[in-house]
Amino acid sequence: MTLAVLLIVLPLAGALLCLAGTERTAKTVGLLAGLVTLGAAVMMAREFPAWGTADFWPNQEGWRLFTAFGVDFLLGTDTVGMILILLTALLIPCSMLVSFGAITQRQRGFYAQFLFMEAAVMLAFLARDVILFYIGYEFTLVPLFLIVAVWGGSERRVASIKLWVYSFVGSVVSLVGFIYLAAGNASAHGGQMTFAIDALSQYGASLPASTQWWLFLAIMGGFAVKVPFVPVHSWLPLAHGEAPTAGSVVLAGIVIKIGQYGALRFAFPMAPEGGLALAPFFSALALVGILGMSLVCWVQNDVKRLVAYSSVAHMGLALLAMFAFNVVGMEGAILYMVNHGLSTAGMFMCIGIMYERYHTKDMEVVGGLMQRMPVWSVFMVFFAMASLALPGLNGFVSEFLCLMGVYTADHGVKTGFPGILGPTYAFLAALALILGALYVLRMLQRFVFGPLREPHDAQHPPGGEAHGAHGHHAVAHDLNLREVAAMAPLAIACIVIGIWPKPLLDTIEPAAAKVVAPYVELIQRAPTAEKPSDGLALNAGSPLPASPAAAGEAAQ
Amino acid sequence: MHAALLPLIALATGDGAHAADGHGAAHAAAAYADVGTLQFAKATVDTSYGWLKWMLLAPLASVALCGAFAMLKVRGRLPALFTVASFAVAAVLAVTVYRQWGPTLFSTHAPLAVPLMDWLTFRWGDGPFQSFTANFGLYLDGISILWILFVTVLATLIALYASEYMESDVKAGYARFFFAVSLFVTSMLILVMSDNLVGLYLGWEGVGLCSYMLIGYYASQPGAVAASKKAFVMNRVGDLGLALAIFLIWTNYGTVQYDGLFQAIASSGAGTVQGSWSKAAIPFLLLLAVCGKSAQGPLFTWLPDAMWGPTPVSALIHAATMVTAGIYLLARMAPFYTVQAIGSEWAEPALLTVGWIGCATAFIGATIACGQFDYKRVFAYSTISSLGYMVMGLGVGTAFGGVYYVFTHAWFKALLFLTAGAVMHGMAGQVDFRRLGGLLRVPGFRITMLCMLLGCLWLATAPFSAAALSKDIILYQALTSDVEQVRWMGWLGLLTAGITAYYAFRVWFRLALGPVRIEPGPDQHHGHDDHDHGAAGHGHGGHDHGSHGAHAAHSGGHGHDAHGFHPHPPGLRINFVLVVLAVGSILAGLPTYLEKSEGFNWIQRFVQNSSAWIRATGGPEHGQILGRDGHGTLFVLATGVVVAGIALAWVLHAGNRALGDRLRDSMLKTPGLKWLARGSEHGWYVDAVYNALLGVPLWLGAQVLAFLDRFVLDGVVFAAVGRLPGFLARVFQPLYVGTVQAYALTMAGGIALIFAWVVWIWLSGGAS
Amino acid sequence: MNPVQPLLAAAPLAPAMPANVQLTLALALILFAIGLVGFLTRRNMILMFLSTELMFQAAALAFVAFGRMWMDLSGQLMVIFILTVAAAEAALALGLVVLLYRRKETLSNEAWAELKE
Amino acid sequence: MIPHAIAMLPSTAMLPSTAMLPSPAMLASTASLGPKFALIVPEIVVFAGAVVCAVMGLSQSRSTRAGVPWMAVATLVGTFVVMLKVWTPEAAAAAELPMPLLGKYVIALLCVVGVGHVLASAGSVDRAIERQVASGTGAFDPVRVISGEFHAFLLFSLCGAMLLCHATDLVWLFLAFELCSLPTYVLVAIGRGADRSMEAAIKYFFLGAMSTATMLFGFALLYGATGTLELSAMREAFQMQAQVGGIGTVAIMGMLFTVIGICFKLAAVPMHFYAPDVYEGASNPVAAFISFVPKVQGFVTLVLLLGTVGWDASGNAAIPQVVAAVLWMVALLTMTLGNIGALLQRSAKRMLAYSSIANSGYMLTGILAGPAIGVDATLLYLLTYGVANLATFGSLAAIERNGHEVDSLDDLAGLRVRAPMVATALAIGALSLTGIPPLVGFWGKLDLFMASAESGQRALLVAMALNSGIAAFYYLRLVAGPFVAEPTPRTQGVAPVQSLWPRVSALVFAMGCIVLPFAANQLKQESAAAAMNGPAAPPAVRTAEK
Repeated sequence: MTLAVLLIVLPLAGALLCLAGTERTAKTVGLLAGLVTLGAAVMMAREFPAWGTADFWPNQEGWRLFTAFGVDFLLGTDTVGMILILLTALLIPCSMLVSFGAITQRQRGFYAQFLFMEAAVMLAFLARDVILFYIGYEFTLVPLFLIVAVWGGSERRVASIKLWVYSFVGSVVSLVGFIYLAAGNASAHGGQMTFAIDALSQYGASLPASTQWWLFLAIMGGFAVKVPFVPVHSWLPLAHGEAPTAGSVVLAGIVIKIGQYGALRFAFPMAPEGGLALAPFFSALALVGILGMSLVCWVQNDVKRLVAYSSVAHMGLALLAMFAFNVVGMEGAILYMVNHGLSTAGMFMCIGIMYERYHTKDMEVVGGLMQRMPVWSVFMVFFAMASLALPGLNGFVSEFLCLMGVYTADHGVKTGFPGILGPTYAFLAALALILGALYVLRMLQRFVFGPLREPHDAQHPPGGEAHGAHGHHAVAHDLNLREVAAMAPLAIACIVIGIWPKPLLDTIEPAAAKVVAPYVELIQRAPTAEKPSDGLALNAGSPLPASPAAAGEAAQ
Repeated sequence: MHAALLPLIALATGDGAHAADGHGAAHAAAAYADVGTLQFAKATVDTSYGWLKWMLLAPLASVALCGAFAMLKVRGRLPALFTVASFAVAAVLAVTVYRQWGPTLFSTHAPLAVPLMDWLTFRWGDGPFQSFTANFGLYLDGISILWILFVTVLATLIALYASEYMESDVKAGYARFFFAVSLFVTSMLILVMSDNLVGLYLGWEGVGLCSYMLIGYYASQPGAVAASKKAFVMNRVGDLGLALAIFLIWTNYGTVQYDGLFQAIASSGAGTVQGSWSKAAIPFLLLLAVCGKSAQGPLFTWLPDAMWGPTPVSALIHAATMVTAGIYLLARMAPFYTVQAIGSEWAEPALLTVGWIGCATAFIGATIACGQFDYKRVFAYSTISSLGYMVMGLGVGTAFGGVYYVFTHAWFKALLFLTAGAVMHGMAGQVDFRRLGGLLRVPGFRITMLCMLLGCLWLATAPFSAAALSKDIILYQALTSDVEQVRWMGWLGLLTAGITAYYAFRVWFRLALGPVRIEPGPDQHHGHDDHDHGAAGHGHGGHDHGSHGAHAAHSGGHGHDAHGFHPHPPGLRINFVLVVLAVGSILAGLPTYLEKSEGFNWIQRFVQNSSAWIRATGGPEHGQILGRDGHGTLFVLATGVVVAGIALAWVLHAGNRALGDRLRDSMLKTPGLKWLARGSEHGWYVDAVYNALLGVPLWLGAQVLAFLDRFVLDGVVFAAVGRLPGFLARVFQPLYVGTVQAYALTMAGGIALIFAWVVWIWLSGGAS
Repeated sequence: MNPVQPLLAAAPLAPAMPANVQLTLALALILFAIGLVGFLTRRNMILMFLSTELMFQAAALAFVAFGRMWMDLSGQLMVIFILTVAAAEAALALGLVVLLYRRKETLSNEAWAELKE
Repeated sequence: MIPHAIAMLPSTAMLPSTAMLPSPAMLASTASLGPKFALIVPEIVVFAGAVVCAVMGLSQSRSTRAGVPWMAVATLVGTFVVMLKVWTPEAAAAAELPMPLLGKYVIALLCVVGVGHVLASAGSVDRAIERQVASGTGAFDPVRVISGEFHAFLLFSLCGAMLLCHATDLVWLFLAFELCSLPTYVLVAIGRGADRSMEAAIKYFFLGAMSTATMLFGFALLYGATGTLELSAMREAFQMQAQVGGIGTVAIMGMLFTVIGICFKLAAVPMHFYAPDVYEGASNPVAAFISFVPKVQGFVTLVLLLGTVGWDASGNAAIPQVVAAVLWMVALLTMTLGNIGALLQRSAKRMLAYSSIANSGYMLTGILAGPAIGVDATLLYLLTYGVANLATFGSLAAIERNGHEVDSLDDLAGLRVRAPMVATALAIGALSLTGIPPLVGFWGKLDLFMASAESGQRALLVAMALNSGIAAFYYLRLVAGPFVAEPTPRTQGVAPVQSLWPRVSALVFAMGCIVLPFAANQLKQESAAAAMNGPAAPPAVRTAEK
């Protein structure tokens, strides 16, 4: 067995071990399994020969279990997937570590669910076959549902059901698209049923535009639920609000990334003409998400809901950048997955740690925590700033690239970036810079700074049995070493990516270019090129000397 | 005396030296923004200056150490030590690079470029516009070197001051404070030294963050936190402008690196320049950024609130350095305010807008400052006003004037704030000058008050002061302009100078003269123990920490002497810094008087060897104001308004305070004038207007959206969709009656329906 | 696929269906209808069962008629099996009815309507 | 099957003057009995086993009576083994069955799942009286003991379903159909011995009789339209008719009556109304049985008849449009009404009854997709449904509340505390029914989706997807109840039943949901082979071989 298989098998084995062990050992076993998987992921990353290319590795033929269905058990991933695998492998142990204190009931199940989820996510990222991906993608729902439903807050019932139904319907809609595509492919190739991503992408791109329109709508529509896109986002705030800390971390850091990954890996390559035709529609939705949800964040008092809504806004920007159909935007969007995963996960960890001490997420009730938990405040402010896209931290790099991608996607000939978005979209999206500052700072203002406010009856949480066992605290203590250990890796990653994103950027560029390529070709092939959306052309016509760019290059 | 001055001023307005390029007095108004051929020296890449990275790394090391101290809750003065030391290292390095590269710069005009590390760089094609590069690299031309010189030196001094000032916080936020200050200096240095716009943006937002952290330093005070948020958000508005400007610059010129960018502008300016909206928008967006960072125009209201921060922060960030970043940006991006860069139809409006924004801000800031009773806020508004002057300087076409004023202003405003801080420090945070008086005679405060006098003189642009020398360049440039609008700016600026003199001395007269009056403050700005020097061993024997409670009682407003309040005068470090700054303020005027090289004085040469030096808009060497010799007239006028302002202040606030108070009372009672006093006191209600026009509607809109999202979209639409199956099920539910007959009936009915349908198919199929 | 269109031509009944066969078939249809209506209207379980028997016999009659039409014995053959099965069903039905009657002392099927939505 | 000689007798005279007559050669193609007998050996084994069970059940010896279920299990195992021996492709070809390998698949399926059914009912039949006998408070009474009959009828019903696959004519089809049906009525009646099961039985029986009559009337019309009872001859007649001028009205009416009659067995709209009541009234093991075996029965019948009516060996679906349209509408309504009906239920069994209706709807889409594409998907889905359904119902059968059957969903709250293994099995079964990958239900659904897509049934594909979404909601109750909800006072009395075997059955089949995907290829190949129409076709598997 090689690393790719190990990445799936190790967490599975860990989960079974957790279940087989006792309540006492569960957390240790879980953490160890998570760490071992992380080790395997790191080893795979070190062996990964495809860094900086758009190739897949290891293309390992696993068990030939489902060939009769046209499903190849082919495992392999490219740089994007590899990065996400690393992110997953990092976040899972961190989220477990942060739950040690919070989860006192049904620990075996809890840690096992995380490992089940990890296995499924790994499968999704490693799959080179649509159905194989779908297996992982869909299976994440079960542990996620249980995590929210069993260890969640007071409204966990509604939250978990919503999570379940929305995600299920969404993914089934995607599946319909895939199957339709595969069936068409099979009949076009003499009944050879296959779900191989490459084959389907090739076939999908050859379909008539109207068919592609529907295909894209189906596939992307399904993933849009997961991303989540306005208006199918409403499961997320609730799910985040009610999930236990680690659940929120994983949800924000990994699960919703699968949605974007799906868009990148499936929706975009499989129906390029559809994507192009639907880009205005989805872009408009993304803008509504960015601006509307930022505003909604502003008036939230439940801090977890706030961060959840901010996720919707952030992912909207990432998706918008994907619809810019250029390398810069696509790189930004890909990097956004990682960065949003890190910073939002960090914020959820902070909030969760706070919740563990106060059993409330209401900014009206608790606040000014800097005086009580200074170290915690440092992390909170740090992750908030990362999510605000403060330059020097990771969020900036991706947000900048995304905005730039959107900005330059105006069919200007100079950049070689055809596209249908352009400055208007970029300007509107960039308003999120201000709105983001508004809501994040309002959160910090109430929550971290200001006079200390603590709930009176923190000992009696409303959240039910999950937290009841040891709610007694005289004075909330600051972070302990374990909690710092859980968050520090994320913080370090935030800084490193912020300061030195070059390796990442270099390595995802070919993958991004590969996704974009069919769109570029399509737009350039179109005889009547679309006008820029706002009707204002850059002075593309004005002859520009080649020297400025040359001079720019020389200066480095 | 008048005659003796003339040459000095004439020389000081030496932007005109470039007038040889053929831009004489006869310029038509349209040529106001036309600079003819643009030329920039290419930067020299010299990696042997790699050690310059230590300028960034030294404060960064201090950031790391202070951060570690803060996290580990180390208590002690080590953070201050590291910070001061690291700043000193940076200052030494700044001086070193000036000494090493300065001669080359001044002789070859070539900026120094030092690539450090890759940051954001990628390419997706081989053509122009198919790559993007924004790396960590240094770009040192005149203005960067000037900026790093005064930033590092002032930062060192102010950190030293703060090490004493913040002593009472050793147990609380000392490390955090120095963490933020170190981070600030790092960011500021990145801002001014970066070789590209994205790097500048990094520093730009970095200083914004530090400003945020330091304004909100007293985090338990809701006001401080709100002020910090306001500062950040308003800065973000400006940042948005900068970000968009960067995109526009890249899409138009293909690079965001200064060197390549300036070359691209220069070469595009060679031919006929076509304007386009995307080029024309650049200067306006940049101006938006400037407005945010330098508290100009519509975005000025954050700066007064920023005074919630500790006073050294006000001095360093909100007076001397950070707020001048906007001026730096304007100077750095000065080429974008030319016809050559953005086309003839938009260049002049852009430049005029800059001028008017600056001029109006200077005036409004000054008028508000007149109505304040909090001396720190007076200085804050004076900063806004001074920054307005600087922006106006760039707007009217004298980058040298603007930059020179930045330089002089940095010294005397830092001095003013630090003296204010010393007073607050001694008076338990009392910031209302009506509750203090005669401090000149209070033991230990003499140096402070004398330094403040110097600062106020400089602020008032007393004749021969460094400030006057630099401000007069701006006024001269404006008043002798060919453009009528610009001349109006000049007149308004002159009026502002008079108002400035009035309010500066209003403060000093109230504080320093008159009967000794000391009401210790409620200490509200300073958390719990800013003044609590008992712990620091300043002879407060009995008080110690308990004094906090005692002072809390003072906030009731009476009985302030019941416990025998002793103002504690500043100590050695504070006084030392004050004196150094005072000396610096005086010396800042020296370049005007001292040797010139090739007709340029020391400061001028910095500007000359930078991207700010793009136009020879110095106006005529011997321009005319009101039909007379420009220099002489300006001197008379400027001196006149300053003296008038000081005199008015003397009458109302030193000679006959009762009169001043009566005047104010009567103004408040007169319906026609009431708004004047009130409006001035409340900053012309700009905040309230913003709140009403933007804040409240936006908040309401957000509430509506949240409602829609949660209760309409989720609660109605999706709930409806979600309930649809259940609803359908209920429709069919009555069919399940439970008896055999009923089921048989429904089955038979179903069969009948099927057959009916089949018949219908047949019939319709037959029909078609 | 649209299931409605296009539609295969509705061929007419076999044209040479002898008159006696037609009559017999009509009788079978009537029997079937009577059985169905009886099943729907009767409350007595035994009568209901008899109605289903009527429906069975209608089918049997149709088999006979068609067998005659085709001059094919397999129709008659089928009838024999139908009768057999009907007998088995009758046994089952009567057993059930007896069992039910013992429980509730009534033959009305409406006594058995506890299970419903 | 019709004796050769008799069939030949009148064929020379009195033919109608139309061109639509079966040629003597067709009628003569009837196979000789030998090969057919060779193939029904498995059924003979089942039948014999049933008889033995019936006799054993009346034994005085308690241990002998206790051996009845094991006898049934042994019978089914034996049948399976015998089937493997007997059903060689050559033998199947010799028997000239319409679908030569269908029987192999169906018998294997019924044997395996049947064992599960038997085990799931272990301990519940005759429980009260056996307890009395064991404790000495009651004496053995042959009238009161039903274990023998129960298992015998169970085996008879299975036998009928198996025999269906051998049908070459309508007589055989009818008899096997009834052999499968009639015992199930008895099972419902005796399985629980309560009023509710009586009521369920009466509903099931009367409505079943009515629908059987309907189907029979359809048979008569089919016979009338073709003049033969032989399926192969009938097919040729139809093909000829289609070439000449279209299939006649009588034939189409016959098909419709037949399909509607079969719909009852499938619990498909509009014949589905009985299902919730009957399942609720029947005991849990019986409900499991009647939610599965009649489906097999119905689908096998449907496949055979549709093959007769229009499908040809090359897999072209040529069933008359009207019939296709009716089936299309039935499929759509069945899955929709089934799923939405389940939403409102508080009774687990009623909910699963609606789920069973919905699943029939799904499977009908496979039928609609045609023989080459869809029938194998339907057959595969039957298997996946059978396994998951048994895991679910078996779990319900494996627990009791204060000695009574568990029915309400409320009783499942916190089941993981009371019976962790059963809770796990229940959850896995429900998730498999939901179609969560990689459980076996997912593969069944995937195959159906693929069949719909390949045959161009886009509307059905979308409807199926949306219905899966609705279904996901109510199946979730079977996961959330045991695993998320906390035990309530009501669930105090919930405990596993005394007998170990229902638990084992549930757990084994739940494991099957997990393990079977590992054999997905084989299952798919077997179902594809079983769906092959006509003796000559090689077992082609339309897959991508890499």
